[in-house]
Amino acid sequence: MSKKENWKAILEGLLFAAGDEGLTLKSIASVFEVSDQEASERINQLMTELATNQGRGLQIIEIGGSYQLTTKKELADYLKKLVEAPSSHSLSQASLETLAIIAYKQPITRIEIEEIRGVKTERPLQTLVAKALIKEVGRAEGNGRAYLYGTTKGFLDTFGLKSLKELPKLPDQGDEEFEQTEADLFFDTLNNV
Amino acid sequence: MSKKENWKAILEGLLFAAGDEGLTLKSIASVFEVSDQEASERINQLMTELATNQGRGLQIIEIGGSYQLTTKKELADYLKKLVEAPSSHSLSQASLETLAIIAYKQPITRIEIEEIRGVKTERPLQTLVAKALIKEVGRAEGNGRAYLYGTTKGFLDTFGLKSLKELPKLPDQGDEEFEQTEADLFFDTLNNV
Amino acid sequence: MEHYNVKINAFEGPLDLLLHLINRLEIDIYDIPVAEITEQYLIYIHTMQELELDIASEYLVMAATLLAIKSQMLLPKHEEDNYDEDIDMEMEEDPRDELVERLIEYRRFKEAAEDLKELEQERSLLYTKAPSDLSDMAKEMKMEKTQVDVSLYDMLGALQKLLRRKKWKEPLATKVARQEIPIERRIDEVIRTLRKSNGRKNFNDLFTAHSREEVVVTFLAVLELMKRQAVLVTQDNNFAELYVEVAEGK
Repeated sequence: MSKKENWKAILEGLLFAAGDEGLTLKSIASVFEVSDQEASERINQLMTELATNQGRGLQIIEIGGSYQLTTKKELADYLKKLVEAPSSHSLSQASLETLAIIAYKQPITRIEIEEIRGVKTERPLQTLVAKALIKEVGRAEGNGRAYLYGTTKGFLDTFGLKSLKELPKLPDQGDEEFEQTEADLFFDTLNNV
Repeated sequence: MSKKENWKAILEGLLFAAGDEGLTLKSIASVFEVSDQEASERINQLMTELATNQGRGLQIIEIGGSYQLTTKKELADYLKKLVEAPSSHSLSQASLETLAIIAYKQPITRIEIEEIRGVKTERPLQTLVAKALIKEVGRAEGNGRAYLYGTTKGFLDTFGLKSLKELPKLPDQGDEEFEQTEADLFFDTLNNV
Repeated sequence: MEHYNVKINAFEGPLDLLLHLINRLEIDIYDIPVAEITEQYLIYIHTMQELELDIASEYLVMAATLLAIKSQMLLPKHEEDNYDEDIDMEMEEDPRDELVERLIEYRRFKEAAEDLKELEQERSLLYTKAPSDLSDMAKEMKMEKTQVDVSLYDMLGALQKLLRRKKWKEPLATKVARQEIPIERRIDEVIRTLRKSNGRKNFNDLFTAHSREEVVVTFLAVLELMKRQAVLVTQDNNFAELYVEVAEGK
């Protein structure tokens, strides 16, 4: 096969072989001996083609800077018939809350997380580390030098995120906040009369 | 997706998810709710299409009555390049998986590791032994007297562990479930007060 | 006690419990009637105590906090100050402020956790495959003992990937999978299987199916057969193989 003409076929094969380990732009570029820029254009072109072609059951997703082939979500119903659900259960509420705080406030210490949740959080932290969703990313300044936690690439993979920038926007302080400010403004004005 | 119109996409997804296990005619027939004869015609049609389409890097092969998706032979050179391409880790995912299983389940035989991973594991074992992360620690009882593998001191050094006890505890789902039940019981009781 | 007809999941702590009460009582979070919410909160705590459940200390700390706020609210406002109205108006702190702030902050992350849960569910609809074994392709890989540049997290990550990968089940039991397998049917099958091999079979060999359900039902079937004394289970010594035999005359 020629690298030039059949790059789509080659790229498909590479992605297939890489499986859920995924392919980085760098490795794609190195196999094709092209620039990262060119590699990125190719993968994006194939990504679009697969996504729009109704006759194809596979798609490419980008996770934390690497690309992997997965089945399209419309196929889930058919696949469920043949494939057992993964053995690891989904996360408990405590773990999800802890993870949400870490995701949005990283790097963050255990104490800071506990202040927000209002409860001890050792267990969820252990679970999340063991599930490779978070890791220690350093030590806080100051006394105690507590561990700081941050999310991992496994976190991005579990939630299907390209990068942390793709996290859903953190809900506002509350809908009523606007009213509140308006009210404050009103009273401020009143006070200055 | 409709079973009738998009059967090719669905079949592709099924084959992909089946991986090395392959897909039997019976499974295909039952997912599509068609006869074995019809299932056979479909898989053969897709097989021919993939084989003749130069833009595709995958093919369907039949082994012992089951069908699997593999990369086309012509891609071998590129896959070789991929294997040799510098990866971000000095250990492949296969090696890391194998190492994790040994770390948590030692002493363990190759066969047992392969049962967990679902794939051949000779090569990762060789790599790990060569890198002095694991070693043979004895022989299993029973027929075959297979080698048992365990981690080395080098393993502890590499991961900055004082002892194996410092390995993060894997989440014990049993515990979490228990807590849940107790709490539910509490609130159920509360609801009936 | 009034109707707790909502099926409540376990609370994640005192803040979670308070949010629940605020929702249930349809209270404005910015203007919490402290007396009412404290009373409700204490009802929960007392019930927990009556049920002799371990109450995390955080719940008790919060109870104390609520009581403190309640009493502060009851105090007449700045009795003796020679007040400078403008400043006082603004400086005046509502004793509830800190709690409200914490509740709102906590609520944001509780909602964010919901978002994550949805993302997780969506992601779980996508199926992946294990990396292909390309080891034959590799030249003699650097087998020397080089410094390995991986972290514990890389290893845990690989393990989680392995665990997350969906397990292929074959042969499939499409629609049957969700159905319960009747024990009686399995009992007949076990007897038939035993008869086919001269009435005696290795216990493990009775478990031919892959699905957890079938394993459980088979196990229950054997237990039931033992109870009915339709089969004998024998073992030569500890840890030896178990054999299941059709009982004489059955």
